[in-house]
Amino acid sequence: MSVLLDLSGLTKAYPGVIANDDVGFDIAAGEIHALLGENGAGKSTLVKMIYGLVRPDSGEMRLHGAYYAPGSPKDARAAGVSMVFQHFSLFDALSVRENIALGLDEATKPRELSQRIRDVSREYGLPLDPDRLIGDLSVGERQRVEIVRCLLQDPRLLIMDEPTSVLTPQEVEILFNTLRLLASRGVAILYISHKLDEIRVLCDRATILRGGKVVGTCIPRDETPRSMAEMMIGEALREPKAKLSVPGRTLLRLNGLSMTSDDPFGVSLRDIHLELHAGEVTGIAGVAGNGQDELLSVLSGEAKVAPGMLMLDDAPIGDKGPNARRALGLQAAPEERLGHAAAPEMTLTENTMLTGRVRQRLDNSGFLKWEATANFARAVISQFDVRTPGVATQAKALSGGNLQKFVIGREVLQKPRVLIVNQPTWGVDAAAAAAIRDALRALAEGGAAVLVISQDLDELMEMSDQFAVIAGGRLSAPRAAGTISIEEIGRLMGGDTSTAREGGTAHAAT
Amino acid sequence: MDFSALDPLALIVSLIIAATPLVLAATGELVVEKSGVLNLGVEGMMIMGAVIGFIVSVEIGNPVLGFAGAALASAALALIFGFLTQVLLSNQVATGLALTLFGLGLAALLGQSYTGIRPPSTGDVFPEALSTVPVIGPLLFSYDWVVYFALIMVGAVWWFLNKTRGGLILRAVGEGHDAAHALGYRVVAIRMAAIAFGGALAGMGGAYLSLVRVPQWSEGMTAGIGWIALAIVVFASWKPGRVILGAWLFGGVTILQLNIQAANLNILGILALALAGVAVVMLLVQIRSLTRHKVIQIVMVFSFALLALVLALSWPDFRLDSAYLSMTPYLTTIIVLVALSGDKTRRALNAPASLGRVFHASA
Amino acid sequence: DGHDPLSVGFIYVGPVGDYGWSYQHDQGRLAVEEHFGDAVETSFVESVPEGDSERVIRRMAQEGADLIFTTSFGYMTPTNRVAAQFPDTYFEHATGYQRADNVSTYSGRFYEGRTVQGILAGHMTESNIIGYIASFPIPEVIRGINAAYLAAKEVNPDVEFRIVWVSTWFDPGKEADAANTLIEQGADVIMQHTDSTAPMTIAEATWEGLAEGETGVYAFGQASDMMEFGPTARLSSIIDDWAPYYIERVQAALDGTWESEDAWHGLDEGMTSIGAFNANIPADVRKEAMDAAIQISGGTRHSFTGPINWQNGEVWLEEGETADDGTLLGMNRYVEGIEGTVPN
Amino acid sequence: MLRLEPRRSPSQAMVWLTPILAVLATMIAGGGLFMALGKDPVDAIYTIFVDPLLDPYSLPEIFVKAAPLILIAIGLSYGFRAGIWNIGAEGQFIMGAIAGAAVGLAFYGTAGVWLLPLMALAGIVAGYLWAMIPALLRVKFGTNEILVSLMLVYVADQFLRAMVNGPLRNPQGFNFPESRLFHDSAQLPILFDGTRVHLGVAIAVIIALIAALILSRHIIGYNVRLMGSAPRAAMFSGVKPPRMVIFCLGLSGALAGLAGLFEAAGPMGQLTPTLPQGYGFTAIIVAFLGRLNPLGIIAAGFVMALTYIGGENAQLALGLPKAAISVFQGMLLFFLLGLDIFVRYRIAPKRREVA
Ligand SMILES: Nc1ncnc2c1ncn2[C@@H]1O[C@H](COP(=O)(O)OP(=O)(O)OP(=O)(O)O)[C@@H](O)[C@H]1O
Ligand SMILES: Nc1ncnc2c1ncn2[C@@H]1O[C@H](COP(=O)(O)OP(=O)(O)OP(=O)(O)O)[C@@H](O)[C@H]1O
Ligand SMILES: [Mg+2]
Ligand SMILES: [Mg+2]
Repeated sequence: MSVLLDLSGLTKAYPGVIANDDVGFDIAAGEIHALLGENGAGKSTLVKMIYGLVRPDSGEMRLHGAYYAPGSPKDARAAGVSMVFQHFSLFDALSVRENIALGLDEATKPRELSQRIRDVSREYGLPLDPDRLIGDLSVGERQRVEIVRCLLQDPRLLIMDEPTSVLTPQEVEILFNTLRLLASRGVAILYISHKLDEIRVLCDRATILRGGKVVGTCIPRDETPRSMAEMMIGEALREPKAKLSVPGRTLLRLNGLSMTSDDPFGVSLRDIHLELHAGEVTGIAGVAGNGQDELLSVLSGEAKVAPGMLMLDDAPIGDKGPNARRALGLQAAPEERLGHAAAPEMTLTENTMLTGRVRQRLDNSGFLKWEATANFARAVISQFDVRTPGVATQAKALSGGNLQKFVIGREVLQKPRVLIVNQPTWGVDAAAAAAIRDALRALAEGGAAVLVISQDLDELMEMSDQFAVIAGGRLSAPRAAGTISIEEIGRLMGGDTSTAREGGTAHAAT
Repeated sequence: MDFSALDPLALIVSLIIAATPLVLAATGELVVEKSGVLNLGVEGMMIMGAVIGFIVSVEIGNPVLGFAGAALASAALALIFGFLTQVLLSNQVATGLALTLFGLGLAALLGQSYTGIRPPSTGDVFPEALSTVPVIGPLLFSYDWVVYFALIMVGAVWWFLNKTRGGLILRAVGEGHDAAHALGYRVVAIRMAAIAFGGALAGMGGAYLSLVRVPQWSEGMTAGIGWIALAIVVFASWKPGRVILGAWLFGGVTILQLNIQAANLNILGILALALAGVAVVMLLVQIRSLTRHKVIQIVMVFSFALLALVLALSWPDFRLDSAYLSMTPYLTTIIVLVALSGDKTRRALNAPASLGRVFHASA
Repeated sequence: DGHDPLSVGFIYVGPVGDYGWSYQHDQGRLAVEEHFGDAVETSFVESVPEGDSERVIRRMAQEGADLIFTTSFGYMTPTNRVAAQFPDTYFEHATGYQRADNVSTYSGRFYEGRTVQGILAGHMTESNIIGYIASFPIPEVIRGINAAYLAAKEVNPDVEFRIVWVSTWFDPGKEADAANTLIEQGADVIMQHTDSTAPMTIAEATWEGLAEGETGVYAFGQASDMMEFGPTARLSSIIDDWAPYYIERVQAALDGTWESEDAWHGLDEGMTSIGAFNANIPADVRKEAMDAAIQISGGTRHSFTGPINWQNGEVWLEEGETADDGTLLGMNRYVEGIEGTVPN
Repeated sequence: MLRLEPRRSPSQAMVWLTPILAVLATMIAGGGLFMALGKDPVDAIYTIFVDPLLDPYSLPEIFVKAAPLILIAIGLSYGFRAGIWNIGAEGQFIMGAIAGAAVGLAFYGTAGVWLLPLMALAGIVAGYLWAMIPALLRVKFGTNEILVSLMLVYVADQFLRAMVNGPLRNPQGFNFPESRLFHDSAQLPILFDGTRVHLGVAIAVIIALIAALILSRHIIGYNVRLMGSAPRAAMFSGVKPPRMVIFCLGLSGALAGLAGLFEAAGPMGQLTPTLPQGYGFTAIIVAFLGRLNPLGIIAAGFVMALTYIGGENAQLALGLPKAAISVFQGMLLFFLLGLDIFVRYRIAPKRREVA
């Protein structure tokens, strides 16, 4: 295979961090090349340089042997480089066609473009309706839009930075087939993911980054996920603790929970039944955007429902706010760390006040006890190994994994009786993820009921005692862990999604 | 009641003229907001246009150049706002307010020696013969060029936003600046252009006041009209066509209020008419998405109209202090804002998602 | 001690360039400078918000002004407050009614001019509809409406007044809208009791492009002459001429004969004067109006001479009776024949 | 070329330095303006910024002028922090003045010590209720509070005219549109003889201090800050946005109403149609000048008042047009807003990079 892109000596520094340090490797035409590394290793920075969004401080790129230095994404696209982003690249209120048109550099008549979208998307098995609004699409469909947008540019190099969320296993299969088809036509693919299993299945070669430096390359097929993870973090992984389930009495009961979403692009929850038991971890799987956020906000008290729809210790709490629930021992940690679970511009002490006031008695008839709060924050930092200069640090200055440890630790240390967490290890690297899972299991073992909402099936399989799938705002009947196959889960995640979305009430009968 | 003193034709003609500054300024602001920027300095840009348009017209003797000068000057003023908010990332609300204060002061300073001068007149476009054709003459052919320009501008903005690639990019920038940036669009440059365009149209709206509608220069002559333009953008739920509707409604209420006084009419009767009109507009606007809730709303407005009519008939001598009549345009604006903001979904779909948010390319 | 020039201060509510109220007061100030030369020294502050005037008046007194003219009704209370603290300074407050040992009040009998305007308007209107742009329903404005109406009615029994209250003294935009509205409703003569030149400009615009023999809308200058704003449309004007009074009072202060008084001067004393007549006015009308002005200033005619009934039919003045100043100063309703109600 | 680089944490030095830099920059730019107008720039700047501080008559006036600005800005700052934009404080100020005056006039001639507190209460309640209109409309219908509160300024202004021309008109005032002068018991006590510094000035400063305490030490202040900094996190913490809207608009309305009553019962001593002088709008600027921080607002209120008093002196002494003072104030704001960026960002030489 001929070398398509050759990188050498790429360096990029940000204030206080060298994001990429003398990075060099090459990608061949028709190759699917993985880029691995823990959070903050510099993967996104590297591909942004290739795509012309960021200029390297030094170093050189060659495309087909020619000197390549894109000044903007336009230049990159002109040179045949396309990219599917990790975050932010679709516009909810615009149609599929408009979104795709924005990613193309030449103006095309709307009608022609719609036709091309239909053609290309069918050719690659990713059917799309050009006239629908992005906001109305499922996560999987959104990703199709991103990919089709790239395909329409006839790329020679396709960069995929950490597809935002897991797809259903079936959708992953479709995606992989598409990528393989592309590769067989000579397109090079640079694929970034934290899902080491998938990398093993898909990729021909992998380059591993740590602290901005290339620390190795490997052939994924010849490695185990564990060996790759250890290369990434540079040390041995700990073994997960064995499960030790002591099922207890029902603490929280969801009783036909329903809620209509205000947001035009939101998901309504429909008739959810679930019981959380003391000493148990309950896992809820599902493709992002199927009601997870709404479920968390109903359970945390941000959104209210009829009192009887939620029973804590057999007392109705559906109409109680977050603080009343915290007083009763029901705590929650949302998915979005910055801006939801924590206020980015506030210090860790202030962020401790965010959820800790009621249960830790951090106020005196409304007047805040900042000293006590700081002490509690210090306890969280030390017990959860949060790496930060101190409690006066702003939340946004913490790395993602460290902030996540802080957020989880803040709830766990308050000794909740019921804890709800959404995506506890999203975007968090292996070591930190393991620590968080351990803490949650330990909490359950101490007699609390823990509900983990996640898109990471492996994580749920590893942690849960009982297990359910959310799709289109409905929850499947919970099953004991180990009594359900991956295929079945995939069907629940995918099948119900489409029927519930399009069929509406036709399938509502229970 | 005797409505014969009210000539509907004359009313419509004068409301169209009264609404022209609003149409211009609101259309400009709509483009600015579509790009994701909230510029509350419309009032300041309008008064700047009023004074510069006036000065240029008087000094050069050509009102067309006056309008051009107004557009340039207000665009320049808008770019101060643009520089502060887009480059120095200042708060848009505060900066917009500062712009208004600054514009009012600067205009007063520049206009000091221009009070009490007559500007050259901006003539009508069509020949006299055409504008005296019964009914359609005054209605269609009796205006100066700016009136037509304003309406054409609304059409052009609609076409630009919905039918061109440039418009798509502008909307994308307003929808999600980070995504637009990631795709390689120059968010700040695009927004600066939108801000300058909004300033130019606001300036022309201001110049229309000092060159056509009043016509003379005096300090503070915009008297709050810039704020109404902002309200109209919300009223229009960011759709150009509805800007015209909103501006005409406001202009209509303003003109009607004066006519009621001059013709010595009972305000209650007018209220009845107005409410009936509102109900009809609500019905028309929402005809395709009528729900029970909306039908109840419309029926309620209708019943208020009836109530007002009954009161008017039983209390024919009822007259209000002129101060209360002077409130009506503002109260109407509030009522209309409320009526339109009730529809959350529509608002959420049309309101630019990045409106007023600070963008900094952190790549 | 006779060597220091007398320091005279003026406080204006609008900009001196308003070509209306404040402009005319400033003309009075300039006349004082002209007349007394080095014997006086004048200063002024323009655009002083009424609500914030106390400080400015006080500051002026502190700076050593010997005589201060405060030229808006809203300055009444502040003027009296400051006057109480500066007993050695003389104060003159325009249009108010509150006096003290060192505070005089002065105002013009502008309604006398309205009578002359009414005669002209009554004759010149063809539609018999006269539009009146009124500011606030205070006695002065209502007096003007009544005086103009009575005079117009006398020369033209078919005449009808359309009145728009704009709730402002100075808002060209609103005044222009009001003028347009009145014109649309058929008025062909516009009178105004607001200060901007906008209505005059609007009236003048109606003359543009008219065929031979056609006439546009007429208007009257208010406070100042406004000739240049309506060379064709302007019939005449009421000019507030403060110069004679200001010179008289400055002289009294110089002589040490200044005493608190209440001056309400009209055509006779020259505080109110009538601007030149439009050339379109026929000779007999011109003479009739001129005669009225002369009779009023000679004291042989009064703008309010009976029989006059109030709007509700109640008798106010019997045949031959003339109005007393007390009623005039508190006037708050229309006379018979005017439609509509005074808004309050 | 230079580019902006985010700081790791806001610079405390810059928080203090940028206002000073802004004032200096305004002096330079304003000096240029005054020079263009043919005035001696140094003289003009001195007259505006220094003279009033040295003059025993101007100094107390600064306090009188600053009091309503501070009082209103304090209320606004809570809302602005929480992302709730009350632009209509002027209207609430007017309504407070009307209601307070109405109470004072209703008990005309009564010499009870309870009268002033009652008037203050009326002012507070009226301002609060007037602010409840945009608040409830926003909560119930999602109507934009910026526009509604602003429209209500014009409505309140006309209402004031209707009141002084109707029910509250001085019966002995020859129908002129003004109320009568308040009875002594309805006028605010003067703190220092021979000045106009009234009790309201002290109350304004005390309220600002309380506001500072609440903002940093009380759950209400914490919630306000949280709401402004991260609205979703605030909801997660238990803050209810509708209540926040009502609280913030209500607070700013109540304080503006109180300021209105202070103005009527203090320096004015009566209700006139010219009572509103734009304090409600100027206070918005004061709130930002003070960086939405109560202590900063006290300082900003005095600086703003200084430019007004100094501006008047400059008019009188140097014949500087009033409009020039407004331009000068506009510049001050631009510089403050613009330089604010250095609190969170610093200038770095531009690397070869696309923005
Ligand atoms: N905006 C910022 N301001 C200050 N420091 C920052 C900022 N962003 C990152 N840092 C610092 O840079 C370092 C790297 O951050 P990064 O988010 O990449 O962490 P990481 O190595 O991925 O950790 P984790 O695995 O926990 O996510 C951290 O020490 C963090 O404190
Ligand atoms: N714009 C920026 N300003 C400052 N620091 C940055 C910026 N972008 C990235 N960094 C820092 O550069 C380092 C590498 O970040 P990058 O986003 O490339 O990591 P990554 O490997 O993609 O991590 P993840 O797996 O979390 O996506 C991190 O320490 C990050 O904090
Ligand atoms: Mg990270
Ligand atoms: Mg990344």
